[in-house]
Amino acid sequence: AEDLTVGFAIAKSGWMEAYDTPAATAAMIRIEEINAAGGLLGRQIKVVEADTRTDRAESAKAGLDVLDHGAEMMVVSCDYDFGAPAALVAEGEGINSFFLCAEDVKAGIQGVGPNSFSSSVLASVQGATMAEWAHARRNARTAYVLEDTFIEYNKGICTGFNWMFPQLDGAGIVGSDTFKNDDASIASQITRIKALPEQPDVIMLCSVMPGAAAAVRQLRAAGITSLILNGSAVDGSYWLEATPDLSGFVVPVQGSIYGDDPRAEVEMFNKAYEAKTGGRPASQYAYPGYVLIDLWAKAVERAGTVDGAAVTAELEKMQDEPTAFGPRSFSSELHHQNTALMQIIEITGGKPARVDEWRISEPVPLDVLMGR
Amino acid sequence: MSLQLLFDALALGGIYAIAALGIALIFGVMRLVNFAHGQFIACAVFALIVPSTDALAVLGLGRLPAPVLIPLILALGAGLAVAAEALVFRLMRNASPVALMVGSFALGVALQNLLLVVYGGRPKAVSLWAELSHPVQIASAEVPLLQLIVIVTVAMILAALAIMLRHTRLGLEMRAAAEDFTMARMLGVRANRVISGAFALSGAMAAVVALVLVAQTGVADVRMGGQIMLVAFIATVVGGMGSLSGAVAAGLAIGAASAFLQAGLPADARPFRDAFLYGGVILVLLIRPQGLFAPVGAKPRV
Amino acid sequence: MSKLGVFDLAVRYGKLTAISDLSLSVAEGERVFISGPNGAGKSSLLSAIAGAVRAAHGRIEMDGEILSGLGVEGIARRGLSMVPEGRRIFAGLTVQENLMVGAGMRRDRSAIGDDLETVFAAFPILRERARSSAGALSGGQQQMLAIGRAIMTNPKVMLVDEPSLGLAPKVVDEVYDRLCQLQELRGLTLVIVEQSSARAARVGGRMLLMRAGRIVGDGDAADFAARDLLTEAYFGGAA
Amino acid sequence: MVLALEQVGVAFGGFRALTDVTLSVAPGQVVGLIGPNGAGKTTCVNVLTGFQRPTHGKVILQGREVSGLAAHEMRRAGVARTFQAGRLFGGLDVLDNLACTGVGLGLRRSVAEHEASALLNWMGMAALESRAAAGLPYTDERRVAIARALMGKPRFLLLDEPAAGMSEAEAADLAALIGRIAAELGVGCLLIEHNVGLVLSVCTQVVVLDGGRIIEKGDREAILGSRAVREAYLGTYAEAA
Amino acid sequence: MPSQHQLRRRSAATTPLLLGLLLLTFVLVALGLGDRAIARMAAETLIRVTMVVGFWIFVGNSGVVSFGHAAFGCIGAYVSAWLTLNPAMKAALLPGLPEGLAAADWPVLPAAIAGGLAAAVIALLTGAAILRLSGIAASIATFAFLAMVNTIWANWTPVTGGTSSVVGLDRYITPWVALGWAFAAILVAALHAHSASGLALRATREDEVAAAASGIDRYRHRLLAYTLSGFFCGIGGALMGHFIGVINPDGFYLGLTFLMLAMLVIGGVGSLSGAVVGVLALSIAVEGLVRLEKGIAVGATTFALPPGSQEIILAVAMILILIFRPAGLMAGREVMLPARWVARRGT
Ligand SMILES: Nc1ncnc2c1ncn2[C@@H]1O[C@H](COP(=O)(O)OP(=O)(O)OP(=O)(O)O)[C@@H](O)[C@H]1O
Ligand SMILES: Nc1ncnc2c1ncn2[C@@H]1O[C@H](COP(=O)(O)OP(=O)(O)OP(=O)(O)O)[C@@H](O)[C@H]1O
Ligand SMILES: CC(C)C[C@H](N)C(=O)O
Ligand SMILES: [Mg+2]
Ligand SMILES: [Mg+2]
Repeated sequence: AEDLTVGFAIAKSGWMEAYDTPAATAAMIRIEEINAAGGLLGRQIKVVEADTRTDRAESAKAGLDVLDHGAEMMVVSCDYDFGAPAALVAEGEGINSFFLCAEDVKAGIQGVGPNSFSSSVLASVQGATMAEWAHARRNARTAYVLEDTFIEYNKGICTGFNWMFPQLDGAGIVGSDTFKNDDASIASQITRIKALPEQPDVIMLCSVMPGAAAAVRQLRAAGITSLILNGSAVDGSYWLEATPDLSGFVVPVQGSIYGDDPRAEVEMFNKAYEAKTGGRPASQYAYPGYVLIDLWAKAVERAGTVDGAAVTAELEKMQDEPTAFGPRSFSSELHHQNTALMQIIEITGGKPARVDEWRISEPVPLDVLMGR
Repeated sequence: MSLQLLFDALALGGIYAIAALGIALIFGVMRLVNFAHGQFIACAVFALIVPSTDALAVLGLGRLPAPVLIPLILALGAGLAVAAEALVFRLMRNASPVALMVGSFALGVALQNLLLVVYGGRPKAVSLWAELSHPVQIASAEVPLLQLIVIVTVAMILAALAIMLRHTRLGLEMRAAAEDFTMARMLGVRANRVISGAFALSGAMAAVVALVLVAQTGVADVRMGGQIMLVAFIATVVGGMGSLSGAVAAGLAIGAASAFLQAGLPADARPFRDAFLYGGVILVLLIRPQGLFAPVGAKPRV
Repeated sequence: MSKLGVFDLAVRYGKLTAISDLSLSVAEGERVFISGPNGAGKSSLLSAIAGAVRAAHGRIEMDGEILSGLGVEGIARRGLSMVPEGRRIFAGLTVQENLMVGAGMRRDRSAIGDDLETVFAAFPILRERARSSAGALSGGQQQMLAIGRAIMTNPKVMLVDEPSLGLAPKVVDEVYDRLCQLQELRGLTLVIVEQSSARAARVGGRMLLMRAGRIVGDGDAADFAARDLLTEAYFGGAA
Repeated sequence: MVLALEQVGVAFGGFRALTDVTLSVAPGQVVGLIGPNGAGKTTCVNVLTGFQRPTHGKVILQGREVSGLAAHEMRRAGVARTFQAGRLFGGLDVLDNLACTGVGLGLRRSVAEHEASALLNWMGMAALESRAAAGLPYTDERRVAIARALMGKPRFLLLDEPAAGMSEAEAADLAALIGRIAAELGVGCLLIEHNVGLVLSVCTQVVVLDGGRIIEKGDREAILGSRAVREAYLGTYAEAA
Repeated sequence: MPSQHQLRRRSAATTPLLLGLLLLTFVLVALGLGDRAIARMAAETLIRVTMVVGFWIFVGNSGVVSFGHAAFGCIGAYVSAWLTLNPAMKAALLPGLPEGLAAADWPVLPAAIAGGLAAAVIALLTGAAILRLSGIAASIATFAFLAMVNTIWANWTPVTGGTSSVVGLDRYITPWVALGWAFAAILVAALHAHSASGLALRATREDEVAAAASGIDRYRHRLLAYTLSGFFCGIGGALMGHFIGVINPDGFYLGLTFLMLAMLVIGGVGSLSGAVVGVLALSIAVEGLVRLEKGIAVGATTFALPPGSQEIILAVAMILILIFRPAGLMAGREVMLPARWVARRGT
């Protein structure tokens, strides 16, 4: 049969490239697996690519470009802002679109339309996971929230944390502050923390690189020893040099890249990734790429077609659908994970390691996600 | 608390001041607003690590001991700036200030993309002089050692430059060439050499900023330096065109204002910090259009 | 051998020819006035000699050495100094700093102080305003500064473009007195663009008449003033 | 109905550029303003045209105090000037240079151009109409600057060294022009010049400034006869004259 | 017989028509190639023409460099989005919108015009303060204005959506719509340049002091041009929003500011034609390089530039243009019919 075309409208240059390439590589791994096993609906999957150059206008053009090359499903950038223009093009054609790893609730029905999905885990879930886990396992009762206003993802983490933490027994947020990712110094923010009568048990840092690494270094340099929490965005050991011998830093991830994930499939994937690229994944952001192809392919098999609406209907039927990185669910209200089993990675003495896993006790409600 | 805040303000202001000096030096000599200055900073930062697009950064030059590393990076910054002058700006001598500015911007874009190609888009971690991050106690304040060093370094650089410009031959020639290039040459000033000198100094200032930034934040990112460059540019104008000490003072003032706003604004208004800051800039300009520290007679007489 | 030689010079601005086929020789220690109507090319000639304007054609020599290729500063460093049209003082520098810019290339450091005295003696107002910004000086004061600045380079040849422009008559007297004095003292070669033939005659020297980019008259200044050659030069003989 | 300075003083920081200066110009009159370099002549013009606020004293126009008006408002009130440097709008042609003043005074562009054309004709410069202002020879530049100042029939015209750099013959032409402006247009002129011959030939009244103060006022004879003026200003000119 | 000056004025009147023809040809060629990507590029280019011509109205005539015009684009884009977005969506994404805006469900054309008008009003209000300054101080003030708008837009989440994008704008911009607006901008720019106010403004550009001595109230004329130029930048922003379908404060920040400046300077700030030619030249160059980066097939082999080289090549090309033509491609000249053509018609 004729090939089935999947279009990748992703960043192959500019700063998003660092996120998009690993996830796209992971997606390719799953595609190759499927092709090796005989393809999808008996058709081999063919991939066409276009570069968004980390630019919104180019993103829309990239979307059109892959459509012109016959794409029947579209994979778009890892971030909502840079993926949405392309995803909207797909939506206009009635085909499915998947964000590689966007974690803003708008990457789906709310911000694109009924046929758009993201297989990653919402930023708010990451924040809420940190809140509940730190409360339960580290006895955190006081928290300080430090929000980087750079991108919506950061705000999402803080939203989740701010929702969950105060609900917990005896826990309270003792202060909060904001900074900008490219601030040359966050000395004033640190001074404010140090002026607290008592150091907080945890500091919820809602930030991404490079600001997150800079903030951690400055916090520790100022002698603040509280446990620091963040979202998945800072997973990976590549940035740890910034604060030698860092300890007491925790992030939630979908799977561990450090070889210690209790699920064998995760390590199998890491090996496959290494075989394909010559190196292990640098962060957990490869995983959602693999998951999205996996889920979409299943839905296509079940629907027996690649037609957008039919596949969407199948995807929305998925409740705790097993994947290598934990179960995934979609509904007609949310095309994103508002709860997930997350691995907890802690950095101690400059070494990251999986220490625990956690699933929040209650999904983050839609109202909270939508900022209401 | 307030002493602590003073240190915060001085340290941030100090970084802006050195950056502003780098911008003002070239602006003074060539009427060029060098938008590539931010990329000079980024290049000086990336010079510390081995070129590679891997996620994990490997220190190259950055491993050298400080007494070797510092002069080397300063020289690199200076060399880059001098090369930029020779290859781009010297050929644009007759262009208008706007054209020069756009040219410098294009140069910045080229440099940034070159860094992207060579090092990849992912921010990298660079552990430089981690030991400077230890806090020291000064009266009621606990200040990271690095902050102190920044403050002292800025003070020293400024003093040295002020002396250089006011009291040395080269300083005088720089200021003369800044005003009327050909006339200065007609008086025997080796103008190209003077301009190269200004660029070298400016590039070295970019390198100083780079080292301070890396030591402070521990990261290297291709976009770093951009925001600092803009603040420095604003400081140059707010300080008073053509006044180097004005640029420095305004750099300090903007940094300090930013730190004080961050400390003083209510939580809800804090994300809007920069809006207040820039509103203040407009206000200052309206009150003193020629800049806070404009030299006497800077306002052209009729 | 002549101090300054110009051979077959042409200067063009785009399509406009400002000077063509101009040759000229000035002896060491000579005083030469150049006169002629507006746009005759007087300033262009001076600029071309100083290297500030590129010659389209021809050759300029000082002490037998070809100047083109030395660059503006190279020419200045060989002892040729210019007081340009429009003064071009450094408005942001102080008066004293303006004077010192030109002293930078001198070897005889010890004499700089004396020259500064000479300039201040010639133009006392400059001493008075030494520390204030040059941009605030009145037009005439700026003209004095420009001349003083040229003197500070201790030149062997000095080109002066309309020194009396904007100067009070009394100051013009002074300026010429000083220039002549210096010339005697140092054997300076002077080339001066001067519109007033009466003035040139009073000061004395050789006079060149320029019109339309060429030299159309060459003789003693006093003779020019006496005869009506000037009018002829201005109006092309039609008058 | 005059333009006048009353007891005007101007200080720059501690430096007093003008002290107690009182002078006036009437319509149709040509007043000369001479004095050594730095005497304060240009500063007087700046004060009269709103470019410089007096530290003391008043500027009076037609009996009304106008000390606080901005430069463009003074122009609209009928006080025009030229500059020591030409200051034409280099990128525009000559006609547009004049038209600029026309539109500055509130005319429509076509009306302004019409008037500009007529004025250039009156001054015998119609041929220059389409020339770019930047490439003009010096003399023409000065004359265009004067024409530009004459747009919209100002009541007063202040000329700052219009003859600088001109030859005797050209200066004589200029003198004739100034005479016509005063006589035919009824404009009151204030003429700053170092060309004393020119000043004495066209001015009915001459004011001599030195060090920011008026040291002499009067007609040709009074000026040439004054010892103070000779010592402060004229030098050999007095002998030559 | 008309004077040379009059003939030149008459030829100048043909400039907007010729530029319009140039753009029309551009659209016809782009559509004629039958490639959707090129058609989109054409539409985007024409939107930029609208913005850059608007930008030129102020910068070109006043000689004051503005860094603030991207902010007008931002305002135009958001106002149009507020007015046209489906109310249910607004209730969800922008809960802080005032009643009237939240309920608005306007058609696109009036909304775009409203966007332009809103930008013009903001330009008038902010210009009233900023334009008291001149030279580089004014430029910095416009930059500060841009930074303020960006900070406010990125953080006033209930109303602007913050750093996250506002999506779902009607994507109605075709090359023809964009052509219409681009031509409107050119026409208005030309009319303004020929008006009394335009002439007065150019006089202040040449010499502020002499302009004041000519009775010209610099402030008033600058403010008018600033407002007019704010309008077209606002329109351009609105069009951009309805072209991509997604808007975000960062899309109207430094990147756009420098893109507009670069287009203007490369084309030549000195003339309206320069503004138009600059946009066309840079847009076409970018498109060409992007295609080269993707690779073009020559026979059996494909040649492709390495990723990222597109930006570098473009930057180097810009520098070369500035070195060899410091006054831009048009160097201050306008495209116009030769004087003798209009002379024949005129007499
Ligand atoms: N930079 C320039 N660009 C274009 N044309 C110029 C330039 N400088 C001078 N010219 C033209 O060259 C010709 C000669 O000018 P130049 O200044 O040498 O004459 P001049 O004799 O010094 O006149 P003046 O008495 O007015 O000073 C004139 O027609 C003038 O317009
Ligand atoms: N803006 C200013 N700041 C400081 N001093 C000034 C300023 N403007 C003028 N002066 C001083 O005021 C005095 C008078 O200057 P002005 O220009 O009025 O003299 P002038 O009579 O026109 O001289 P000239 O004949 O040389 O043009 C001068 O000493 C000058 O240095
Ligand atoms: C760049 C990443 C941190 C992006 C993030 N996953 C997002 O949703 O924006
Ligand atoms: Mg001359
Ligand atoms: Mg004067």
